[in-house]
Amino acid sequence: MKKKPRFSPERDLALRLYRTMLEIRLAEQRIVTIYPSDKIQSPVHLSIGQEGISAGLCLALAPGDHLYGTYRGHGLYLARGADMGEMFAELYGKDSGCTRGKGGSMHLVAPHVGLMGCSAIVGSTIPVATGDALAAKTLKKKYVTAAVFGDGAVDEGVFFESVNFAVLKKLPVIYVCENNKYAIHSKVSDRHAQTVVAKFASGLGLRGITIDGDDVFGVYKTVLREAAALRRGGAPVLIEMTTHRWQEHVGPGSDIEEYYRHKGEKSRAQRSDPLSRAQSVLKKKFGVTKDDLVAMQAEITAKVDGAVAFAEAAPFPGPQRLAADTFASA
Amino acid sequence: MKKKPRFSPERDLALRLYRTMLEIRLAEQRIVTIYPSDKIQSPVHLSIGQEGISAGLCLALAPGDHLYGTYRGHGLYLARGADMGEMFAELYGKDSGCTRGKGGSMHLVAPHVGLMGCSAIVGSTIPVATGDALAAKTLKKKYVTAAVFGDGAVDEGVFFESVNFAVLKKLPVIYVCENNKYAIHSKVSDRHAQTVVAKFASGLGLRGITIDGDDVFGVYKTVLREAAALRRGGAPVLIEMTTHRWQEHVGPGSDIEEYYRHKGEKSRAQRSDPLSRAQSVLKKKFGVTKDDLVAMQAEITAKVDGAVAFAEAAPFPGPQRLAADTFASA
Amino acid sequence: MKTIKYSDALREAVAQAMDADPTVIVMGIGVDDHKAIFGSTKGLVNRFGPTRVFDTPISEAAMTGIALGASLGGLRPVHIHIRADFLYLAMDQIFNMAAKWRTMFGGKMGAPLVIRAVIGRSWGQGAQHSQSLQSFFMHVPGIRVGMPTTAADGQGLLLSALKSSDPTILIEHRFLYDIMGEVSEPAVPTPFGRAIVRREGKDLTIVANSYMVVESLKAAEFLSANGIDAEIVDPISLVPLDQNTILGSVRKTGRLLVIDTSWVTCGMSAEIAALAADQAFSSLKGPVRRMGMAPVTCPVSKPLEKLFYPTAETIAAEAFAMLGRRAPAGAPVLDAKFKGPF
Amino acid sequence: MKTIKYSDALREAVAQAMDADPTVIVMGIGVDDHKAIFGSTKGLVNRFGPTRVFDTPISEAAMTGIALGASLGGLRPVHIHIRADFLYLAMDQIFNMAAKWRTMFGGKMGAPLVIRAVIGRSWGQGAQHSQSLQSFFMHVPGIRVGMPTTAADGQGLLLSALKSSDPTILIEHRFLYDIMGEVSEPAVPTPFGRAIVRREGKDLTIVANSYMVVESLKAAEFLSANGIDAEIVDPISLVPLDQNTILGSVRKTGRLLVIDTSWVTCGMSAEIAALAADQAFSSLKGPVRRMGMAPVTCPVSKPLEKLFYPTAETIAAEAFAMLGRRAPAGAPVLDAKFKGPF
Ligand SMILES: Cc1ncc(C[n+]2csc(CCOP(=O)(O)OP(=O)(O)O)c2C)c(N)n1
Ligand SMILES: Cc1ncc(C[n+]2csc(CCOP(=O)(O)OP(=O)(O)O)c2C)c(N)n1
Ligand SMILES: [Mg+2]
Ligand SMILES: [Mg+2]
Repeated sequence: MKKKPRFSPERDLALRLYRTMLEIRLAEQRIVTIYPSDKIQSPVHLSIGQEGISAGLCLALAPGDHLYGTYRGHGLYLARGADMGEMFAELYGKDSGCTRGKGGSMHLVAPHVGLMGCSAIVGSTIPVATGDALAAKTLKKKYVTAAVFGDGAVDEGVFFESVNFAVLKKLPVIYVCENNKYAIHSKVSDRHAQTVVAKFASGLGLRGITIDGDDVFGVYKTVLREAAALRRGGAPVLIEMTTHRWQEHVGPGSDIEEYYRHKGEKSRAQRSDPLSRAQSVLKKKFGVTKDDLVAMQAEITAKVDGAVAFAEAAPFPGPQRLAADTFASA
Repeated sequence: MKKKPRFSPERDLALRLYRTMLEIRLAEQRIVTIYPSDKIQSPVHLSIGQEGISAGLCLALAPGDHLYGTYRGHGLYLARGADMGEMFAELYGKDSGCTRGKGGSMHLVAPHVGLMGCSAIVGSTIPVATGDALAAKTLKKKYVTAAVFGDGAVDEGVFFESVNFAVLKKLPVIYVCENNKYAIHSKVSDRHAQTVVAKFASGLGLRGITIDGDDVFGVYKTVLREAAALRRGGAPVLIEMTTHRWQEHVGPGSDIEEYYRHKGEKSRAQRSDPLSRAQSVLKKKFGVTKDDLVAMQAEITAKVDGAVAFAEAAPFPGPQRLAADTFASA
Repeated sequence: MKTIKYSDALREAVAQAMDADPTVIVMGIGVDDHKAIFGSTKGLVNRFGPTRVFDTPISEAAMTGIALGASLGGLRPVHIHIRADFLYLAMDQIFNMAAKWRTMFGGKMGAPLVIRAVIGRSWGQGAQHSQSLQSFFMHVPGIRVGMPTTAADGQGLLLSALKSSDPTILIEHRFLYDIMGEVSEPAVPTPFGRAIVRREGKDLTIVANSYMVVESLKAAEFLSANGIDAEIVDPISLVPLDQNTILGSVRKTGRLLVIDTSWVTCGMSAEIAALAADQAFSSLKGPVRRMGMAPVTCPVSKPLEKLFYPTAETIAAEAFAMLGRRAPAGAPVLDAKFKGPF
Repeated sequence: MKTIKYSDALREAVAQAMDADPTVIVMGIGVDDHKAIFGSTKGLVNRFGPTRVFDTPISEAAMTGIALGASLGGLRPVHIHIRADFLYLAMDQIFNMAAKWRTMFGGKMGAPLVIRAVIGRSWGQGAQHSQSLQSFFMHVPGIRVGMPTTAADGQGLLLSALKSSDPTILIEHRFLYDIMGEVSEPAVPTPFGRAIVRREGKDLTIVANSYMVVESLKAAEFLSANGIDAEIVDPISLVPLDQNTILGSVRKTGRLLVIDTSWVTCGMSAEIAALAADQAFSSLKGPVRRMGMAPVTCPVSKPLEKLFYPTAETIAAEAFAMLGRRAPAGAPVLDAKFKGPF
């Protein structure tokens, strides 16, 4: 493999993608470490193993683009570059959290970087993202909106209702299905006879493609291409991104060897680890050294340390915050 | 065309199909006549022009089969052979009506002939029919359930959720979409980019076929075949039946020349009239004479007269009926 | 000032808002057809074009989420339902999402969508076309709730909603659509949270909403002719609720009858009765009474439907009973003259 | 008699019903997994097989309609939701369909489906995993509504629902699942419509439901130690509601405090307060008071969440205030010891 020069844009991008994944990984691993202390009194839905999707997607989208996510939202939040300290503060229920302790882990938000909201009701942000895309089109704004959801969300009727409307109105929306093969403990095949998610709404005219979500470069390239097509007035698209959930559905533990898992999943998941795979590319294609990686890891670890310290030091919301933010003027 | 003997089973069936359609037509034309008197204080959704579907479907299904319909339910009710007097009494709000004046025109019911219920919420009986099919399969009963709904009902998320479950569990359910080209005043193409209803749920693995719903014989044959397949353990199916709504969406008038209609619809609808088409077949293929048809018309007119007379004479429900039938034991 | 129909007032208000604010859009099943939601959206599509006024698929759940998302993206959607019963399909998006958007994201965003929904009644509307769900919207915090009774309320509350930064639902009544009322020119916003005293009186307070105000006013005439002076308070805004005006009236009269277009149990009438039993307890001279739809599924048959709803006659009878009097003969019957087919 | 956990009581009841009646089935997201709805469906799939105990797609709306249809076809489905918040998705099928099926078809059919839904609380459940919607189910006629507080209630009401010919919803509370309680062997049905007096007293009546009963009992101990004798009435059945027992208690004590797991406005507490203000008016010695969730979206942060719910301490304080007394120090704090991750 031909070595690229040390400061090429490709190399820079590859490093940024990798760094983004590593940030998510290390931040979530820190959540696992902290969890037994009961300082994080929040159901945490970790994205360990799924970082390729958040990183590839969030970096491929333009700064002004909009995203909507789920309770499994740490990855999107960090990959969009929102403040890590405010995320940990949110997990701690602190007033400095990104929702000032109102929403917790399941409702991360950072509108200044386009993360418009995360919801804990399966499928519920799909129409909301679609509506945001309607606003963009109506107001002739150039942003694209991504609805990010799991393979369970396509069970919900609003998925079909939403994509039907998006196709009808040709809205600038990308539907990103993170197919980690499970909705809690239920396989796609437990819930559907036809198991290719990308095809589910084909009868409504929705274009669907399936890609390897653990290949961060592939995710990036695909989203870049599709977003550009949408900006040129193209039709909405569903991108199914296959991935692996290493941890239990909710909580800090791993259950990848539980009875309900697919056979041989652990080793497949390990082989598919988006970080390891990206590492090889970095090394082989871009001449990134082990030292570079160690330095990066140290840097991010320090960032996580700082974020946690910020959260620890942050104040809890005062009692006057209970009634705040119900209505704008109240 | 070869003449069939006067008493062949085919001829008999053809006559029964025609007679069923004529019953619906004459009963609904009578509703149109009565309506200005304000004796029918109920929104009426007429099936004039769509009788081929009700007749073909209801006669093809076995006596023990179940059906669920919509507010546009007179056709199903009559085609299943439920009492016409009780239907008119229901439209009059009388205690002798099929729901004793509780439901009105939009909620006809006749469980003894398999019509399990009609609902005025678009799409709402689709899951209910699916659940009834689940019961049949679970309890190893032989009946098939038909969900009958319009081309508007496929806009609703429950349609997709329901068919997904039916396909997953291989339930003995037939989805019958009466595609009369409009949901109130809205064309299928106003609500969908892809306009072949039969394909809408193909991505979920639902088999779909489109047939001419104004050809009562074709409807009959198709349903017979599909129901038999289901009884042998086959997979669920969606049959889109194209047809024409002659009247306004709700009410006694015709609006087939209103601005919102497809161009040339009136003449197409007239050419497609399921009764005229069946008449030609009866005459040409089965040697049915004009006199035979006149006699049949007279017979049915007398039946309608009787039904209306029954309704007129029937008592209104007494005040004690207000609280009745909320709970079984109350 | 001019006198126009309720339906025209709604239409003029939204047209005025659309003229002033290019982000206002109107969406919903049938908003652009010739029936135009009983005239309340008539002509809008011609005037503002199909991008701003459009029919939707019959997908209430998603369309509500789409309205919410559109509001986050900078539009001000007015999403219309010809029957409030269809809102059951949209509850997840309304309650789990729109109502919570501002709070659960720590005040970072508001979701200024407006929902209009019409209560159906009579002419066979029956079980599924007759419900009025205001108590649901009152129960769960996060949505402004209005029940405009007059043309002026309709115009004012709708304009107010279209200037708000938060979700609003307006629940209208089919029987009000053709009633004429005075409105100001141009229309001006009516603030939420201010009840209207429709009639002053000293003997008892009737709190009624929407079409029940019409019935109550009729009842009050009869009561008045028989020496009973009823005060009628119309909240028009259920969230926020003008507790002061209601309590002030109850403290003055000492008697409270609450009448709602919906069922009694856990309804608006329960809330206002409970409010009085707490905050105006010492002024109460007798039991607080409530009226609403009979506690059953709405029947179609006319004689049953007559028993199902409170009427001027039964309201008057209740008022007489509360004052320890027998209802005299001659109670008025309001003939709504409502005819179908829908 | 034996003493078992609430979750086990639910499980044993349904197993007993399934043994006796082959038409009973259990369905819902996760009913057949190793978490088994906090143990309440544990082992059922092994014992009764996947035809009678099955996971469903995440399609609450259709699955509710499917449960309804299954009940019309001769099954008795128990449809379980691990959070009551998800019921917003199923409201159309619940209210427009199941609740109306018997009435709108003139009594021709009943729809004996059973819905179980769990109220979440704490550990970051927040905005969308903490709601309890009993007032909705009380408002619209046609569904039996139970809120079992103890293991015995859970077992009894579930069995009763499984013998009913009409739809029933049981709303359970996550905090009750591990509480031990006495149950009879074999389980026997508890009739709907009978409230339980959890504690007799003469100074005031506290009507509380579900987990609020636990908090109220704790408050009552403290009140008792300070010379106030509270009577605690637990409706357990909200539809039909045992008005007699509630009113009897209020007539005896003259004071009423109503405490609900949900919001106050148009909630169960509004209904019971309004009931007392009407039917027990002459016995009331002071304002009827209500407590419930604060009128905001549920926050996640612990200090805010503590202010969000009524507690033994705030309940006791309210009772002291109602009796014109200052709350002494030393109020008990119930430590629910609830830990996540869910
Ligand atoms: C409407 C609704 N139903 C059920 C749940 C419970 N629930 C939480 S996460 C989840 C599984 C979702 O799976 P998927 O969409 O694949 O996302 P993943 O968790 O795998 O990222 C379920 C059923 C919910 N939150 N919302
Ligand atoms: C959930 C819901 N939304 C809207 C309506 C209002 N509505 C009544 S009939 C109808 C059109 C349905 O069209 P279609 O399914 O094609 O049936 P058709 O009337 O043509 O037989 C609509 C939108 C309704 N009844 N229910
Ligand atoms: Mg998944
Ligand atoms: Mg149609």
